[in-house]
Parts: sequence; structure tokens; C-alpha cells
Amino acid sequence: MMNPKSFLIINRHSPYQTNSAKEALDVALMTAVFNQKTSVLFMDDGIYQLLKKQDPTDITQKNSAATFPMLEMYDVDAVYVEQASLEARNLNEQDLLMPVQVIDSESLRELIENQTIILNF
Amino acid sequence: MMNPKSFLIINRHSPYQTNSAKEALDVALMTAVFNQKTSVLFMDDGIYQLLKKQDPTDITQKNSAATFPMLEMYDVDAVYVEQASLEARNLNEQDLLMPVQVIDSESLRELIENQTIILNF
Amino acid sequence: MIFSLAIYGAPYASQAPDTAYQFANAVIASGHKIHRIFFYMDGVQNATKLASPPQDEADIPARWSRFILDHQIDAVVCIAAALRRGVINEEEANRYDKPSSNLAEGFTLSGLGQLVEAGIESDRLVTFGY
Amino acid sequence: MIFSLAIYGAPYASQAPDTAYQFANAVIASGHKIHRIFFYMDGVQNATKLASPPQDEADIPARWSRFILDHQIDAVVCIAAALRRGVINEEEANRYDKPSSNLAEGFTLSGLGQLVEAGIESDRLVTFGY
Amino acid sequence: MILHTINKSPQHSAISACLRIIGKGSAILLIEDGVYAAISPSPFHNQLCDLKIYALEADIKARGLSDKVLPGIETVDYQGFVALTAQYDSVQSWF
Amino acid sequence: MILHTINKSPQHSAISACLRIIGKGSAILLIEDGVYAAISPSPFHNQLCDLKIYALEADIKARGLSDKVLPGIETVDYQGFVALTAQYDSVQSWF
Repeated sequence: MMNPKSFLIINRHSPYQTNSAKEALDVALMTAVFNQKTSVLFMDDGIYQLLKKQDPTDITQKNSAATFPMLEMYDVDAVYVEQASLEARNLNEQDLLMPVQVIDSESLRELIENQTIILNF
Repeated sequence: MMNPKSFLIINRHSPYQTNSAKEALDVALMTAVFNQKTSVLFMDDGIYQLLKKQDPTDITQKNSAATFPMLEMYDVDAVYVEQASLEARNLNEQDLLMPVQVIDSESLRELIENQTIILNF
Repeated sequence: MIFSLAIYGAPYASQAPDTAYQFANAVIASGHKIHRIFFYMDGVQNATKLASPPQDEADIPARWSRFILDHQIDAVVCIAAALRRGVINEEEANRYDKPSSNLAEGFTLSGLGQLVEAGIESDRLVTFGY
Repeated sequence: MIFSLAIYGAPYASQAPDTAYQFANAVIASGHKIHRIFFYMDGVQNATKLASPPQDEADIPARWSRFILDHQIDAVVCIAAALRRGVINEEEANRYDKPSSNLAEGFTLSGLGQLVEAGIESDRLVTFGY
Repeated sequence: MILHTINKSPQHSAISACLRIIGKGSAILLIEDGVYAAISPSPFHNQLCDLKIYALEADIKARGLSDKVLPGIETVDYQGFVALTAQYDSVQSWF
Repeated sequence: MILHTINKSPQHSAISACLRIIGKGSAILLIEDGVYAAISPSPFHNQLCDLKIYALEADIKARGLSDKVLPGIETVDYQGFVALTAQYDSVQSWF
């Protein structure tokens, strides 16, 4: 196999309404399984995936946050949250269920230009 | 059968990206077949269904405008276009492929309150 | 009161199948009647019998089948929408020369007129959009 | 150059199947190679053999089957996404005790690793979102 | 008088479309992703005082919003949803 | 340098998300409903001069926009789409 590529998985959609959140996370974990350099970015409604105290039992779904601990287990490089998206939703880091790197648009622009493969979800 | 109800079919989505436009129009025609009082409203991206000179042969789809003449044939009561949606898209009545009633939000509010059944698409 | 439901979203692409299912149960629990559940657009995917979701996820089509049979609900899948999207019963499989069928038990394929009729005959028609 | 394509949208719910098909043809016509086409999320519905659209509409799954066989393309349908949504081959039908199968000719069910591998092994991975 | 259901987050056009045409005496029920509007002051800013707004409890709880719901928004369970549809003359769904 | 494809109309969040993070020297290709942005002055207002913007011809023609495309936006056919993906280092899809 070639040298590892860098993968960035971008999550722009909310959990529960569609299966996008779960299926995006499965891709992130799979890139890590392949020993690639993997990072994950949450922006727009994707931010909502990270909210504390989610409990979807009454809508008979699995907790979208249940697989987040796997990101660390599989050595996912970094988890980013776009500052503008957080602010637009009246939310801050204390509302999120795990430590993340809040990143401004300028740094985000740099981050994105340095990825080999960007997968949006 | 009871007295006819009044149906309003609202089209808020663009043609071609999804099948929503075609399947909404099928419902409008079917309510007319059942001799109900039917009207159709276009708002938001639904406005785009009415643009002149559509030619989707290169994307191997049918022209979404092809069934519009059927609306008249089936005695559909009225075709409305929301003024705010038209203006927001930098479009005017001359851009549309058939005569419609452009309606402001105030009149729209009245129209909607007087329908028995409103079906959004 | 007499309710009908229209469902436009597919499992996994939309929460409509979940919300509509909980709503349908609440209609019955509240002592109302369901005249018809109509599956249209991508909602026709609720009626497949070939889905095998993981054990810790709800089996949405199977859950509908049980609900429909338990409460003797008229569950109609729009035939035009279903043919386009590959949801067919044995009769249509024969007609279109297809090697198999996948419509789950309890569902009926029928025309769009059944949606309009449901709107006319019910006190409330509640739509669950994609 | 070596291309791979990822397709996330179902026919009728998304234009992705149309655009991706035209793009795939243009890749070949431009003298490039296609390493793999990967169908994920609702895109697995591209692989049903039970769709019977009206004669004046494109038969999207049949069109893929012909393209895949004509050009000997590796066309992979994510097995986890497909099982959830009711797209299965005979082997999975047997495993899950289902009465029939619906995967069209030319498509293979396989794991999500095939998407990541396509990203690693191709010069370009182009995604067609829902 | 109409019960309007909204199932999309404020990022989508469904809410603003509904607010442009909703009449006095009608009500909104936020369901699915629509409940994110229940924690965000902007979309209903000018209309909160005139409009009755409900939100579906199961969706609020699923999304971790229970502690954040704005005052003036009433939560209902699925049977409450059914009761609202019976109480109003008709139901219109925005999606 | 990245080729960004956008397949949603300006009513959706995809375009503004892309514009927030796109870097200098990168380009946008409007496809599917993304081409509606090619007739609307607003979304690219401030960035048109810095950014190279393409639009897929088949989608422009399908939607009746051929006479309305703003100056500065270049149309390409499907083979032109392939050529652009080859020309840029990678492709990112906004949807």
C-alpha cells in the first residue's frame, strides 16, 4: 500500500432525521482502520450531532453519540468544529459532549487545502 | 360522495433534482379527476418549475413543464405564484411559461385558511 | 374521528416513517380510527420485505407489517411510485417480467386516487414529509 | 488517470444517479480509467433489478447494469447500507432467510472498506451527493 | 384554523415559508429536526407573542434539547400530537 | 487546489458553507440545482472576482437558464467536468 493519504470527513447534517450522521462516522472509522491520517469536521447542522444529553429511545433510534468514543480508540487524528456554525446556533463548547478543536474559517481554509481526500456528509 | 372539498397543492421544490415536481402534479390532476375544487401554488424553489425554455434531454429526464397544459384540461381552478418567492429569485412573470396569478403574502394567508386540504410537496 | 396518513419518506433517508408510526399508534390509543395509510414518493420503500437492519435498529418495514395486520389497516402503496422505485408484488413481477417481488405482507399496491379518496373520506389527512 | 466514483442518492430522490452516470461515460470517453463505482447510503437503490419505470423515463438501474457489464467496471454496493434498505443478493437472502433477492446484474455487495480503498488507490475520488 | 407541522431545522426554508403565510389563530407544531427551532431565538422572534407553538417531546429529548427549550413553547407527546390535529380544522406539513 | 462541486440551490446551506471555507486558487463547479446560483447575483457577489466559477451546461439547459447565466461564469459539458476534476488536485462535493 502507498503512503497514507489524509482524509477529512465533514459532517454537515443533523442526526436522526436521516442516517447521514451514522454512515459518515462509519466512513471515518474505516479510514482509520486502513491506517490513514483521518480527521473529522462538524459544521452547519452537523454540530447538532455533538450535543450533550441526547436520548433517542422514544423515537426508537440509536444514540448518534454512541460511536464517538470509537474515534479516539481508532486514533482519529483530530475532531474539529467550525466556530461560525456553533455561533449561528447559539451554542458553545460547553454544550458539546466531548472535547473538540473549535476552528475559525481562516484556519479551516488552510486545513482543507492540505487534505488529500475530503468526504462530505 | 360528499360535497367536493377544496384542495390546495403547494409546490416548494425545484424540478429535476428530485421527482417531487412530477409527483405533486400527479396529485393535483388526480384531485381534479375526483371533481374536487383544486388549486396549485408555487413558492420557494417550486417557482423554478415554471421557468420558460426548460430542456432536460441532456440529463435524460422529461420536461417538468410537459404536464402543465393538463392543469387547464382538468379544470384546475387556479394557479398561484407567491410574489415574495419570485422576487427573492430575481424573476418576474415574463420569465414564466404560462399565465399565473401572482399573489402577495396577505392574500395567500387568506387563501390558505379557506382550503379544506392542503398538500405540500 | 377518522384519520388518514400520507408518508413520503423512506426509512434512513427520512424520519417520516418513525414519526408516522408513533403517530399511527397514538391515533389508535386515543380511540380514533385510521381509514388508510398511503405510502407515496420515496415512502414506498417502507413496504419492502427484503430489509435486514442490524439487530439494535428498528426494522421499520416489519414493524409496519405487524401494525397493519394487528389493526386491520388499509395500507396502500402508490403503484406508479413503487414501480419506478422497485417495490412490486407478484402480480406486477409477472406483468413486467421481473424474477422476484418484494412487497411486504399487509401492503396493497393501488393508484394515487386512493390518496385523494382518503383526503375526501377522512376527517383529517396528516402528511409525513420526507 | 484513475477515477473512482461514490454515489449517495437514490433514483427519483436525487439527481446524483443521472449526473454520475453521465460523468462515468465522460471519464471513459476522455480516455481515463474507472477503478470502482461505490454505491453508499440511499445510493444502494441504484442496484435494484425490480424497478419498472414508465417507458418515457430512463431505467436508471438497468442503465447502470449495461454500463458496468460493457466496461467491466467494479461496481460495489455497500453491504451494510444495502441490508438496511432492502437491497440484497441471493447469498444474503439465504443468510437472512428472505424469500427473494433484488440485486441487479453487475453489482457486487461488499464492505465500506472498498470506498476507502478506492480513495487510496485512485487519483481522483468524485462524490455524487444526495 | 390550521395546525402547521415543521420537520426541518431553521437552516432550511420550511420555517420561513410557513411563517410568511400562517394566519392568526393557527398554530405550529415542531417535529423531527423542526424542534431545533425551539432553542433558537431567531425564527419566531417577532411572532412568538402572536402564535401558539408546540414541540414534540420525543424529538426534543432525542436531540438533547430538554433543558434549552425557549419559554412559551409547549411540549406534547404523540397522543398530544393527535389531540392537536383533532383540535384544529386541518393539518399542513412543511418539509 | 480544490474543485468544489455544489448541487443545491442558493436556498440551501451548501453554497454558503463552501464560500466560507474555499481557498484562493480553488474553483467552484455548479451542478444539478447548484446552477440556479448562476443566475442569482447574491451568493457570489463579493467573491466573483477572486473565484473561478463553472456551471454544468446540461443542467443550465434543463432548467431553462441558458439566456440568464451571469457574466464570468463558464459553462462546461460532462467531458469538461472530467477535465476539471483532473486539472485540480482533488474534488470536494457540497450537497
